[in-house]
Amino acid sequence: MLEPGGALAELRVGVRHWCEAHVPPGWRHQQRGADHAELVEFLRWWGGELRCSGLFAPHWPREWGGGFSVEEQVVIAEELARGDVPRNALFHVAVFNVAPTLFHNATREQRDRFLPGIRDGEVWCQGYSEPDAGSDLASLQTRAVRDGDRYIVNGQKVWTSWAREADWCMLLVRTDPSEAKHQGISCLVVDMHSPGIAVRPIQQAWGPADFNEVFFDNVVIPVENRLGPEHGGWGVAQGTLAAERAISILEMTERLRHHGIEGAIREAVAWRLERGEVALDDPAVRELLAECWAEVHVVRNVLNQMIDDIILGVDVSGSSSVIKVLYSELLHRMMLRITDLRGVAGQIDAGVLACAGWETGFWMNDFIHSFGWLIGGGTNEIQRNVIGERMLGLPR
Amino acid sequence: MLEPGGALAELRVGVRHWCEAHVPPGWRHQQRGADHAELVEFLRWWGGELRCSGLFAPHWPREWGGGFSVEEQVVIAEELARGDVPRNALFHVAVFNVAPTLFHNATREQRDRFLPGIRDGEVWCQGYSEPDAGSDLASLQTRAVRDGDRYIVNGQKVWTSWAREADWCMLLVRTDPSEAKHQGISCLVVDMHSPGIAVRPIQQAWGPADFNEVFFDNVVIPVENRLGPEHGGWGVAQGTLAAERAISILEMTERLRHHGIEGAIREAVAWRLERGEVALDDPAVRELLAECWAEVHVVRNVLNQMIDDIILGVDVSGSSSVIKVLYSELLHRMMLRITDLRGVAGQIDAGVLACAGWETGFWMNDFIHSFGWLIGGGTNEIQRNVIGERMLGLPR
Amino acid sequence: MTLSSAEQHELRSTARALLGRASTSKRVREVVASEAGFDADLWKQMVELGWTSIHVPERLGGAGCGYADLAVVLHELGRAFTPSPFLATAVLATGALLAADHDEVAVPVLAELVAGGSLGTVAFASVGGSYEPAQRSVSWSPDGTAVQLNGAAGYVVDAAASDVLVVAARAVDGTTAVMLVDATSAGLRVERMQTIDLTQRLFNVSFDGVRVAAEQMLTEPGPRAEALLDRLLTLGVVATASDAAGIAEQALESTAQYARERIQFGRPIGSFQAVKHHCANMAVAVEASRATTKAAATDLDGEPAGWRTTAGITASYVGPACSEVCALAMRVHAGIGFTWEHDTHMWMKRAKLDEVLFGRPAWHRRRLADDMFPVLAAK
Amino acid sequence: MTLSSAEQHELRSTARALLGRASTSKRVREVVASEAGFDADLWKQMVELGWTSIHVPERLGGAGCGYADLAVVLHELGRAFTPSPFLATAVLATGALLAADHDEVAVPVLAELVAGGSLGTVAFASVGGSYEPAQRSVSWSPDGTAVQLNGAAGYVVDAAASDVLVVAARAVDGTTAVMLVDATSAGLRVERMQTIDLTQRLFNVSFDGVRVAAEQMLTEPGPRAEALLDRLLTLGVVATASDAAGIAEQALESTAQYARERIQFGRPIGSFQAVKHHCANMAVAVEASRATTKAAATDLDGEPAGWRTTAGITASYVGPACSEVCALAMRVHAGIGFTWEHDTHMWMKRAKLDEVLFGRPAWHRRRLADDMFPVLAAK
Repeated sequence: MLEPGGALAELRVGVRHWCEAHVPPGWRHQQRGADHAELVEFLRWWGGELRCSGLFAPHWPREWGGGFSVEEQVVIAEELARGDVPRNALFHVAVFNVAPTLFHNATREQRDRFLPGIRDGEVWCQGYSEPDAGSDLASLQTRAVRDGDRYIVNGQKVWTSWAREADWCMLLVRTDPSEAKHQGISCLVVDMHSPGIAVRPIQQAWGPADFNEVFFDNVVIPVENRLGPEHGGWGVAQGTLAAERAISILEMTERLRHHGIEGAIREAVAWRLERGEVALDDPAVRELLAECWAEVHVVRNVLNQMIDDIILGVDVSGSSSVIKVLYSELLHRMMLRITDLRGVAGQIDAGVLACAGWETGFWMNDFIHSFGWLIGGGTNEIQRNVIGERMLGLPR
Repeated sequence: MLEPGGALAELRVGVRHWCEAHVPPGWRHQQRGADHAELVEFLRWWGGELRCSGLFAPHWPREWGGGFSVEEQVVIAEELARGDVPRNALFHVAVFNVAPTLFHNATREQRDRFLPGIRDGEVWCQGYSEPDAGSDLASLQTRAVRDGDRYIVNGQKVWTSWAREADWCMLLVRTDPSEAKHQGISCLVVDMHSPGIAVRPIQQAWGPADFNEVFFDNVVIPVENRLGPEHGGWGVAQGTLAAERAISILEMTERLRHHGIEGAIREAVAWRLERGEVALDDPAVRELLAECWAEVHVVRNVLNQMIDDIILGVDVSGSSSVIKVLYSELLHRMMLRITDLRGVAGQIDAGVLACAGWETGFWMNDFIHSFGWLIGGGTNEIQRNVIGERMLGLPR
Repeated sequence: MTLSSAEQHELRSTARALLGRASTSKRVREVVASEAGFDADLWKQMVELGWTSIHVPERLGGAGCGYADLAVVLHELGRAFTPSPFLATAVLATGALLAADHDEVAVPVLAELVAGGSLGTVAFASVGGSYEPAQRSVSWSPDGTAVQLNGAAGYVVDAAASDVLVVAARAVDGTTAVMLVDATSAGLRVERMQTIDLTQRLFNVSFDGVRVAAEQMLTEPGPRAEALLDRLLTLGVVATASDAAGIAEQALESTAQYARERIQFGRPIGSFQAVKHHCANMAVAVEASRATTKAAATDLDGEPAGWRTTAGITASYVGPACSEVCALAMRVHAGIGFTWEHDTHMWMKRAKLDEVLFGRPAWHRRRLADDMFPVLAAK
Repeated sequence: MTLSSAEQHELRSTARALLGRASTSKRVREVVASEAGFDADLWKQMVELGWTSIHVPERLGGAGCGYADLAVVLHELGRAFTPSPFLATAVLATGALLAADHDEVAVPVLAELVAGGSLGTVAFASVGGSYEPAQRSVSWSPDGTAVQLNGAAGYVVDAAASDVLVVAARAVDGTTAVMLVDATSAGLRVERMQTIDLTQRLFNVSFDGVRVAAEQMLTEPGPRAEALLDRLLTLGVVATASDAAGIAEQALESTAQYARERIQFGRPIGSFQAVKHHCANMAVAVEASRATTKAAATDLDGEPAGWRTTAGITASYVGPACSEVCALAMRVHAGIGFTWEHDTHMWMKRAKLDEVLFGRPAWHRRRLADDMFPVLAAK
């Protein structure tokens, strides 16, 4: 069990040793082409491994089993990426999105009710987007009508990751349709085993089917499951904090470095161009790969700056959109360029590997997957509006 | 004197011979670094050469000394580009913008009054943009007040090419400020020697000072100098026709091919990269230059399609924005990439050559010059609006 | 005689109507899951409409039109992302036989292909997907009065469905030969290479001492055989470019429609300049791709001298431009475009395969440089 | 001891205030037209404020801070596109002397430079602008107890204003030497290379049998001399990147302000998404360039092992990104930005020179590949 508060160098060695001992060799190979059930089973098992290590939720407060400082979280993220761990995808929403919301917007009772479950391996999903409320999330129409000490919920959510596996859902609903659109929203915790919930999987363009549509038909939710004030759910939903987001992208950036671009450089020793040249010996290929490698460091530099600011207590909320655009566009461009470099050989189906990041070495698939990052979490078009309006003071 | 109506192949040979006999060898070298007065003198001389050849205004009607078919105009444009003629920059507005407006929107008397002058070497300028009416041209404020059989004009124009040299100006003014902005505009022909006109040159970012601000202080213009109906000037100003625009861009595209990209390929035999490699031998450089060369052909293909459509009588007005965006963005990207290829050697001032196109071989300067094409004639942002709204039916 | 523009227009309308009925998204998804991988009924109709013989001379039973006309069909097949043996049979195999010097072997097979009696393809990429002569990985050697083939070719379109294969092979001394091989020949094995694009099927074809009669050669081994393969490569490039231009055109239309209809923030998203400009950029790329593939197909009906250049220009621009159109379609469709149910990914995947099937754009640029720079630098 | 962030903030404020007064657009345009090409009064104030000695150890009369602090000044000089001998004297020449092994030659000159008593520069590019050792075009050979220099160096910053030059030369056997040369030495000639950027001056420096005393060597010829030049190249890259980041930051702020104020179609143009997104893209590039130059300058205060990599990463990204920021500034400013009177072109031209002065990004990528790929491929 790794503990916070020691020397950073020791923590680094500790995480490194833990990875060496626990990351199953060959997991990338074994999980390639796995179906949804196999994927879920593997992610459950892997989440369990992480829970035993102290690395499941290092950013949580000490009393909840975390307590690692931001510097320590950086070291952990670096070493997990370096150690090529599977992504903790099944529990990501619970650990990185729900828990921070609970820490900041829930009552003590709510925390005591929900956090132990997360710590013990309950799966959460997030019911935010709707078919007609995507980029314009605040126009959501799923309705919760107050009926004494409970809400009756009707409506539909979409793009809900892991809804089939989820025990709980953090749900945004409209409680007051008469208010301006950001005002009449509340945030509820829904037991996914409640009657009236139907889940339909959506297969993604790149293969996996971890997205879902979720239908709510007179679902009953006790009022005590509301997070934050009634009609005050919009602020609650902005829960994920800059620090967690920065660490999260940092881990992805380090994965992109170790297994993405450096993986490509290692593989390119064996790739041949049309005239039989070793790809890695070709000047144009060298320029391309070196440029990508340099740009991963650029993203990391921006993250370092954000983390320095977080440690100093500077507000970095403006940088969240910047890092999202920067990382996602680099990821996308890199996947495209390496796919193109592979030519027709890169068009052969190598089998989807859904429990890694965007660095599965199946570049064409990673390229399609990368659109998820251009689009999800607020399209880059919306992010650019945010940058223009909030950072640069441009009029709406 | 070249005449229309013969075989295309003979016309091609004729133009080629004419170029060989009349284009002064070494004009690029001699005119490099020329000041404004030298430039104007050279362009006046060159315009005279063209006037004697029948190549000054091949697209005009036969009765006015033109009469070349669209196919013949293509051959002429190709051969002029191939023959490396100086650009007929000083007379371009008169020949390509004013004359078509006169043919389509002027009375017989007005044509008889103004066209002979153009044919004899009078210079025209175009008073359209204003400091507060650039992209939003229709918001122009220069005011013409009707006073019997004359207008009294007050206001200011900007980005007016060759205003200092101009004998005449085709001017857009507001005659009815009470109307919606596109409605109250009239188009007047102004004698640039009239009292009350002041011209101040504006130097461009890339060097030359052929732009001007023009100030009108109670300038008197006879009513018979109005083109088209009173308050009906907006339609008149859209005078340049798709065919002339297509031929004009075709000539520039051919120049870009012969003297731009093919010039770069010829020069790159002598360029050395950092390790002493001949640039043209380097795989990355070869890919880059071949890509540019291919793309010039792509622009040409689109032009050929437009010209086929024009000959068939198909409306190509939608394609004007497409070709403008395509050509200007290619030009810009090509100039940038070759500038970058030249490294620090490309940052040395080689002397501005203002009477060529964007293919002076002084890449860094051509790069800066190329912004003029991204911006002028309606910024590419405005062009993309037009494409979205008019071609694709997207809402405003 | 190529078709007049009115006739081309009619061909296009016919094709669009047929494929609009018979190659819907739903149908394509069924067909790609089937064993055959294409719709035999639809193929029959295509043959009956004469699409397979548009470019075949009248003396050989064709319509005697040109590649410019054939490209109209290819464009429409791209629009509907139709799985069909058209590329392999009508463009590649038929193209090889039309370019053959030895009529006695070519003509009977050609008649079969044109009539829909059999399917064909061409195996001329190396196992690594290269079209460079030196990389060819099928070898031929004399074996009595016949020749023997050994080795393998990669990325062969629709090989499993083909009755005949045109095979490019290389002798020990480097001499290239192109010959017609029966798909049932002993020692010939066909193995699926599963691609991301579900609508086109590629195969590895291996030759283990396959015996082919010497008279099955389509032309004399050596430079004429190389010229024939060069021509085939250009055909492949122009065909996939036409297909990609069709995909891109359809992606543009669908995306513009979505942008007109999809409401966010109380307005159609197409009224937002970011979306509008994505669509405008798509329109520019589509116009340029259409004009370029049309010019390229027209070149194929002209002098052979310029074909390599045509291939280079087309491959350098069209594939990347059409893929970028599909990428913009994905951005504009956002969430919905990221689902398997929507067609956006089908467009994208087919366009990406089209882009590289007959050589990477980067490789074509290098070829273009090799061919043209000595000429241009000397001007 | 590098400065605390509060101290850095103060240094930045002081610099911005001074340059805001003394390096206005109007003043810069006057100064670049003057013979000196920089403002001697301003330079004096810069020296008095201690900017030239920020990174010089206290034992040598400096402040004993680091390159991370010096980069603050460079960033501000970029913002104001100030013409000044800072890059040549305080970064390059001082950097060379600080890295010298032979204190007896370096220290007295260093004291002069730091105190503003003289100006210096480094001549280490080939006449063609290459920093590759094999391309060096100044040769050295023993000449009694002295050495003799022949040949020329290109693209030497501020050579005409310099009193001393650090010169890199190559012996017939390839051995590199780095030595201090008096600008008044017989046989040394300085010739202006007129750049498009008006704010920085470059020169060709030729050596016609210039004699230099052997003790003027800054270090032993050979690997140590090469290491010193490698260090200088990294200094140059990081300094020009800091300058470019400053330009880009200023271009972003000015452009955003223009977009807030300029009205077209009845609205500030910044409310149009096309303009807003241009500005947002500028902001992303500025953040990334700032973070990267800061990281690079901090690296310079650490272990030398990583400097080449630092140079590669910085040069690969920052120059092109900042030039693109200036290009977007030009697009948003449109007509007004295309005039000589407006500063947009001044930003662009200086950023473009910064981008390539110490090697093309493409060359740095190749160096990075040469250094790193063997290591990475073996991991």
